[in-house]
Amino acid sequence: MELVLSLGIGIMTGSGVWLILRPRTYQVIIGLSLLSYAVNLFIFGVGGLKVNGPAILADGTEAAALSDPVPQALVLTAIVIGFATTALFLVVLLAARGLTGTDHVDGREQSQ
Amino acid sequence: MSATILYWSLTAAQLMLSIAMALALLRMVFGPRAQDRVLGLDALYLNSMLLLLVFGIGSGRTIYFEAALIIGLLGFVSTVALAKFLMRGEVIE
Amino acid sequence: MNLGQHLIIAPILVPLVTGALLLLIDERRRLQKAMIGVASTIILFAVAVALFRFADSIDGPEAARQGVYLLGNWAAPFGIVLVVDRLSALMLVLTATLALPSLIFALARWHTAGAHFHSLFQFLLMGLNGAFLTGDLFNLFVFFEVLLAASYGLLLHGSGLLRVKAGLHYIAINLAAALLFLIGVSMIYGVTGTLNMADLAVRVASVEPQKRMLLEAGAGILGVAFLIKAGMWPLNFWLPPAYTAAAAPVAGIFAILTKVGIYVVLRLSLLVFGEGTSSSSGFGLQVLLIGGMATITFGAIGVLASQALGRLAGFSVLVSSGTLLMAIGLGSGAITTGALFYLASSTLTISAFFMLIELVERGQDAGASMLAVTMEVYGDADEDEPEEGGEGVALPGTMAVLGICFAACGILLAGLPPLSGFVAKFAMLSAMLEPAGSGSAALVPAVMWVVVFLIILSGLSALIAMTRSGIRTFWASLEGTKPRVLVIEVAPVLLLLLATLLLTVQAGPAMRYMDATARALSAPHQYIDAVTNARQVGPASAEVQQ
Amino acid sequence: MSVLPYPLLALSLLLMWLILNSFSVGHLLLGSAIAIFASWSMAALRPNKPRIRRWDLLARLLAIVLYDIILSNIAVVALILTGRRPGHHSAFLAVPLDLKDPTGLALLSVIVTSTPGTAWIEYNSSEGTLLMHILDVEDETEWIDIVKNRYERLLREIFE
Amino acid sequence: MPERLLFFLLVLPFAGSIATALLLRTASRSLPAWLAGSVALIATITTALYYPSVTAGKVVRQEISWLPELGLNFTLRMDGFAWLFSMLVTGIGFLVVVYARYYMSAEDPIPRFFSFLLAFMGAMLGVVLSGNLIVLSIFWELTSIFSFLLIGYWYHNANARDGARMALTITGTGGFCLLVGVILLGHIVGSYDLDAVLAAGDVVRAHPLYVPTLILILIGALTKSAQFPFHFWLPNAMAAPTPVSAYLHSATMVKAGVFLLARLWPTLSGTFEWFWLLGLAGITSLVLGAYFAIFQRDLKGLLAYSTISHLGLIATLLSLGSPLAAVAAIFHMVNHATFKASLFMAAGIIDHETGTRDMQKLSGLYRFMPHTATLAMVACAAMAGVPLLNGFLSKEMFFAEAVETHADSILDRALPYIATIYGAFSVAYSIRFIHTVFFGPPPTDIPNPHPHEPPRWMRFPVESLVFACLIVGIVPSMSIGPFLSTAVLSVLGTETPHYSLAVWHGITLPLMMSVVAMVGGTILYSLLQKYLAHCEDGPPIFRHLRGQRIFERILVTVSWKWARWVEANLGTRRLQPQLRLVAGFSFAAAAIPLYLSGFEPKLAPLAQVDPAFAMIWIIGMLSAVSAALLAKYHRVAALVLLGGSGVVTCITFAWLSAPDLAITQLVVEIVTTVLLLLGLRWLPKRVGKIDESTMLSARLRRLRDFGLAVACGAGMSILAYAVMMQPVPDTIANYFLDNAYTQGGGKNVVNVILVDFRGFDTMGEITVLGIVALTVFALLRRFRPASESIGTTEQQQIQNAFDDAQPDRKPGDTVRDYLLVPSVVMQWMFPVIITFAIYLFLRGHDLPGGGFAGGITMAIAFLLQYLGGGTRWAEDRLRILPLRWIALGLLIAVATGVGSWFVGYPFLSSHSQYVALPFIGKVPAASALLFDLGVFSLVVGATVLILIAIAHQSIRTYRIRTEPKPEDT
Amino acid sequence: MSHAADLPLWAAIVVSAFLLLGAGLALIGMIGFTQLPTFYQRLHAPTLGTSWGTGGVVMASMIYFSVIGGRPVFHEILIGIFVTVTTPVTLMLLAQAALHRDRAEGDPDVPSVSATVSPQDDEQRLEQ
Ligand code: NA
Ligand code: NA
Repeated sequence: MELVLSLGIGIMTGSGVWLILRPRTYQVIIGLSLLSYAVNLFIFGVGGLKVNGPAILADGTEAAALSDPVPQALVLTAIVIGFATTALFLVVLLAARGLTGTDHVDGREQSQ
Repeated sequence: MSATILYWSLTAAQLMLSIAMALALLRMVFGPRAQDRVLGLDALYLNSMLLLLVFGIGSGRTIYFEAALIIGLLGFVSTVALAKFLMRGEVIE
Repeated sequence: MNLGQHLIIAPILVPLVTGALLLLIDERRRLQKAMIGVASTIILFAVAVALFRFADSIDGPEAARQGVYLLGNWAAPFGIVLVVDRLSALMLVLTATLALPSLIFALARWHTAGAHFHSLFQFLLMGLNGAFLTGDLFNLFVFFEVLLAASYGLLLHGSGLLRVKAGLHYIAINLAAALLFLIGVSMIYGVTGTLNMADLAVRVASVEPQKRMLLEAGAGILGVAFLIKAGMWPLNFWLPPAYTAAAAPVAGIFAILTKVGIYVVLRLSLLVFGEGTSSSSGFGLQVLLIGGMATITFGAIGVLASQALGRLAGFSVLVSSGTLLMAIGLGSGAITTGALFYLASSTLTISAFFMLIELVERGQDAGASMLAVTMEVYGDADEDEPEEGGEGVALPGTMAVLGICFAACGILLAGLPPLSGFVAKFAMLSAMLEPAGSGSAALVPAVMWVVVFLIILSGLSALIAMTRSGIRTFWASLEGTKPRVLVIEVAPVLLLLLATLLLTVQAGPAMRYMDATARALSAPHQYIDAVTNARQVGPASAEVQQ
Repeated sequence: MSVLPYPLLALSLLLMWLILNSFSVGHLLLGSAIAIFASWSMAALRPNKPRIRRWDLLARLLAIVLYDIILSNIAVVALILTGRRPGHHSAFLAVPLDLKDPTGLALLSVIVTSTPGTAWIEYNSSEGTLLMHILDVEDETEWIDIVKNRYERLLREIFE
Repeated sequence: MPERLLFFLLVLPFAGSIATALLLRTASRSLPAWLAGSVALIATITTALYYPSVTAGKVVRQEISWLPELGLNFTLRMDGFAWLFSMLVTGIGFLVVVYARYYMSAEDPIPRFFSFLLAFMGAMLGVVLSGNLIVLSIFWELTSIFSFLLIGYWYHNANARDGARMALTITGTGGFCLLVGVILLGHIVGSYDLDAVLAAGDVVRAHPLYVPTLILILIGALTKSAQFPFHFWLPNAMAAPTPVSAYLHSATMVKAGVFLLARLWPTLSGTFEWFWLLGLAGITSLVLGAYFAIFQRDLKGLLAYSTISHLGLIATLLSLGSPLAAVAAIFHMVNHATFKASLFMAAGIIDHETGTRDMQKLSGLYRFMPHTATLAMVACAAMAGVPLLNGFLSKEMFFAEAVETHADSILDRALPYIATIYGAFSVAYSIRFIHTVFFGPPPTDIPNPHPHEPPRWMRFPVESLVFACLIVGIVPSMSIGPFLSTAVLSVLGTETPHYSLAVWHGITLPLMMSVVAMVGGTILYSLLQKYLAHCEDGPPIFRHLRGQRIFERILVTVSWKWARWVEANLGTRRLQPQLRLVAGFSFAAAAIPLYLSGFEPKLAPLAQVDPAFAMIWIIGMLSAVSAALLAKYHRVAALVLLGGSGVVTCITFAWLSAPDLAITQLVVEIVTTVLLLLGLRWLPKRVGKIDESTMLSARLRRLRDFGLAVACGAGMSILAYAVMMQPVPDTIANYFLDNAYTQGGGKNVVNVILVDFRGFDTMGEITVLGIVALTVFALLRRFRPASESIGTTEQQQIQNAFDDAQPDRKPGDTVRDYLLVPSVVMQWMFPVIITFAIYLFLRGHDLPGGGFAGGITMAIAFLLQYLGGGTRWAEDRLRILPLRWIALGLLIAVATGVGSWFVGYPFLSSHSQYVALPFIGKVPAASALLFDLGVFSLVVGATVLILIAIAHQSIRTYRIRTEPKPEDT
Repeated sequence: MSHAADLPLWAAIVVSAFLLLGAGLALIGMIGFTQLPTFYQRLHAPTLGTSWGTGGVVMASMIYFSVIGGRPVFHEILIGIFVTVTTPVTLMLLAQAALHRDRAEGDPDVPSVSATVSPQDDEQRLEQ
């Protein structure tokens, strides 16, 4: 499990990093989104992986059987903030596109 | 005995559904047209919903149900938006 | 628990409630909004001063515990704590001191240049205050995001090509930094199992070696996130364009933003990796030192190379950051004392300077102000045009007052006497050149010479650049019209400069405070004790009745 | 605005609430309140209010459709696994519809779509034609007949 | 005299300065002058009153505590030397004020002039009176600043601006060095107090830091005193009004340097380094200054170079390390001040009367202004060192010291010859001054052809000073004697040598040198006379080697060209390199600690890998990679694939027992997809591939980025794996698991953390969302799409055209038909989704869900109506006030938190209990639920606001810009 | 699978059958989705999953939890209802979008106006 997940996180990170280094704003926003998936999974993984464990304290569940709730709470916060910032970045890139006439991240086409 | 039967059928179902998802992904990646990709995503959503349900059976817990229900109830929204974008070039007019 | 103890959380709640209430008021009722915003900021200032006085009176563990606020009445390290100590109180006061003039400045015209200025401004204050107060690593992330989100909004306030272009870069880089922050925090949690900074400091000591490297890797990533915010070279190229593009009052309050990064670096490096705490002690100091050197060099060069005043100010921010990073990197209490004084002084200066620039450039002829971002907004009639009215009367002696303010800014930036910039520089240099106490025969290490040289060099570059721009602005422009400047625009600048004057005159008490702050930072046991032993209220806050 | 603008809807929502939560008096009350609130929100949209005339036919339609779905599932599975039988092909099919009621049309679309092998492509309101796509056709008229007589007739009886 | 008055003496000029500045609007020329004059006079008198104290050998001190921790107190200290200088500063200051009253023209802003002048006087007094080295350096820099303002007084003149700037740059830099130097000195001594420093000479000279200290202090002093190689600012400072030159460049500012050297003479002098460093600079200045002075065309230029030379003389004397030389140096400081100030004033009068200072134009002025001419001649003679004038006395003392052997070396042995040559040069330029200006035919080519004597009171200062030259020159011991003695004693103390101030010492070697110099100088002048009448400005050999030009060029090169180059090459304004750096740094930040600790990732057996999970992740990886590859040309595809990654993330969360995350990720996923689609409409069409891959540089860039991406990805994998595989520490989570139900009143621990244990995070988080919504809203209010994005999309145009062409259709029918059936379903889903949203919200505390997921779901319900019916249709029916939702959400959350205050608990303390209601049974009533309601409300408001704000752009009408787009630079 | 052992054999068999049916249909649908040559044919493939594919898994889940819990559990039915109701929306929107895109590109294989019936087998045309 850990191996698969960490590989997946790595691939998502790599793809995200590749994208945020691209010149088009749209590529960057896709890259940032991929990166936030990767980071959310990473945070989540930090608490250790529990397959098929209980998620809720029910009568008779051992508290220790639950997966670490702290990273989950952190991921939830991170998801919300990630959503907010994605929205913001989108709008700013739209505004930049409108004002500069291009979707290049620097607001102009690179000559080289 | 029933545990074994269930175990194998669940495993098989999970595997089948995950292969189904992979096949849906192929259309998402290779298209060839945008509509194929969108349809692929819709199918991916559906299959993952089924996978979640299967998973719920496997875990004996109902907590996966909500996630599945959300896909069933809301999953179509993004597909609708994508389709409308393909059709009209604009999502909300 | 009496109401006075809730004062600790007031710097967060007051702007939050104000910001929310302002949303309920129609955009067209500008005066009402402005009044509420100003009132809130004044209250904030008063609260900050009260907390500052409290922090200044902390003399032992019992008093220190009084400065800890257990949110939700959950004991540390489980709940989130807010901590008022000398450092956080200093930052609160600094924030409030910047906020009030910036806000007043904005009332002249800028607050109408876009929607929801006042709410965004209050939220920015909330984020800043929260970041300074919180004693929890993840909560710090949240407040970072609050202040960044508000800063995005304020940076883009007034829109326009340059702002949006700069904003795009600013946001992209800060989003990347936020991701790094998350990675770093989660790794630290994964290794130590805690998010509370004081608890973290305790637990770091007992982390076994094979985990320690992960801890350090996490701290390294976290450090990158902070250093991006602090503006360390080469992670700081976004900063000058962003600060230049921001509206003047926004840039005025932005002067504190990089200091948040500095604050966190200072706080965490001394708390978690302080001397003798663990085998990781002193982690990253070299990076800070070298990075600080590079930053101050780059900043100084940028200052020299700046044609437009706005960019000059932007690079001055980098100089300030570089100086502080370098000082922190040297890891000496006495230098930290000077650095804290410098932090206060340079922040006030840069804030005043950013606002002054707008006033000065207003009087420039069109050719000169092609560089001024503000023109981009003015020259471009749109629906949310800042109101240009008959109110802008050319006051008698306007140029003289602006000139004096400009000179004062130049003097402060260059670290020339007699203002606080000099005192700060003197305090730092004196500590740097005194490796083994006054009067000893010890030599000054080579690295100190480099540091001293760079500080002098940065002052020199500021001197050259400020003279050049000052001459061009005040002396060489013959046909420049008299800028139409309102009293509420000059007053904030004067207020900030007066604050530096106060800092100069009261250098003794101020330096004593900084010294106590630096001491407390380098011996964090009191902070740790205060947080871990802070008392909950009552037997337990909530009971489940089955 | 009446207190209960869409009683059937409110009832369904209450049912949904009770299915989602366990049945209890508390949930009955809470669910009723929520259902009423939600049906108010529906009223705000001012949708075309469908009038169902023949409840009995609705049940019959459901039975027919479920049966058809099973059959067509098998047919499509067979098609995918074994390939197309000779003489069969897939095709677009235009069906002139007499049904005009949007809710009825919606229901028809659900039926057509839920039945594997038939796809609802395009409805032209000015001409009243429905363009369908059939996966496996031997004779087009057979399909037009199914749609017109098996589904549309019932639907018209239910809604019009 | 009371010690307090020292502070008064210092503050007085500054107060006067402010008072004068406040006269800004006055029309009167005299009022500011009267004010300034009175201030200067009172200061002079006050200083004079200290004479009894200092002559008694007392050191008057006043100390005000300032920064005692750092040894920085505001200490003022007056001894004989300081007194003598204070008298010069205040006395000559007074004379300059009187002079300036007549010199300045009516058009000049008079109050500003006097204000700056008084401020400068205060700063200079500060230098002289400082009893603390740091305070001294403070006033030192102040003199630089005010000198800048004074030199640049006529700022409409480019020369004035450049001269002012150069002076400030050079002396300011020197000041920085001085500061470091005195800090070092203070640390060697253990105190910045002047008395302590003066007493610690032996310690200082033996200290390993002596040399750096000395060099730094010397740089400070030499820049200030315009000594080689820092001399060139002074001639350029001649653009200042002449009263300024008379004051700053003869008596005060430039004297500060040698003053400091004399002041620290007991501490620093007498070493090999002192002699060589200071001596070389002094002797070079001495000779070169005199040489350059000969060839100046500008009267003030001549005087400026002469000043450099005379200050070189003083520096040379100080460098010798002999007490007698120090006496001579101090004596010459005073003498130079008097004759040079009077000469500047005379030059000013000439300039004032004739309109020029060019000696090639001036001629025969004696007949127009005999009185002034006489005064100038006497002062010139003093400058040349003619007997019976004060300059002669100190020059003779210098010659005597030059002959003596101090530190045996080439320099020391050459000194007599150098001194004689210097003497000859000074005679030559003095004669030139007198001869060309006052004798010969009447001038023909001057702007003001009718010069005459200046007003009576304009001559008065010159007369006073020239009178002083004469008195000192004739009866030195009766005039300057006691004062000099007091000053010398205070500097040298017990080292004070016996010296004689007699005019006649018999026929001595120095006298012979003087004679040689006189004769040589006269011959030199007569030889050069013809040449000088027509030559270009500047000395023959060095004409093209002008310090000013070199300085300017260096300044421009370093501070402009290089700086811009460096900034452009070490910095960037492009985003990609910056993100590259961020990625690289993050990688290094994690990799280096791991590498240094010898990290080796250990792989666990692969057996436990669930094939289905692996398959899911193959999907996840494939979609991520494909999204990365397709994002440029196939935006929709990339979005779809991003959705694929999102689905895999959700499944993973669910699989790993985190249903809350799965739910939240799902709803966010949906909204994000719609959001990005809303944005896609405004992006430019990407038609045809830009074939950049063929270019080698582009390919290399991509390769580098690929490498970076692989490194970051691999690094992240390794980190993730390492963190996941390590044993779980004793975390705070255990506390939450143990107490969530008993104390937090909820079974869903994650939710209890979110709304209770760490509710404060959530409050911040929703604030972020609210802020972003506001920002989006504000930014989009001023949104202007690119011109090609305005109007309907391509698809809409085609479909509308089709409808248009059909007889039975009208435009818009296609879309109406398109949505006819779907919108029915979408409408019926509206109440269903709302119900579901409330369900998610209410169950959150005990089961997966919560305010956030519920809020987004609610927002999706609204969104769906916009999708199905369009903006106008939806807003016709639904009046959503998102700002209200946001504000209320925040206020509810805060109010919940504040509520606990009233029961005596801190903010956000939760209160939960199960309330028993009739018929219903136990109902959970946690305050956290109320808090979550705030979250719900805000999330609905913010999400809707963001989506709707973007959607609204489609129905807005835009003013299409006709003007050309602003070009980027 | 904490409670799987408590399940009666008949229930295990029924649940397994429904599971395999649902998952199998979904898989076959996806196989068709990748194999079928035109978009309009591929459009049919996912409906296997949305109809009885979903139905099978939902049935399996309901039976399983009802038997395990000893009380009727049928909230999964909601999933079935929602999927059934929403699938037509996505499919028809997507199909029509594809149709218009094809028309706009002048694809001769799609009917140009809805009234025009194209009786020709589009597969055959594809081979031409
Ligand atoms: Na179908
Ligand atoms: Na669907």
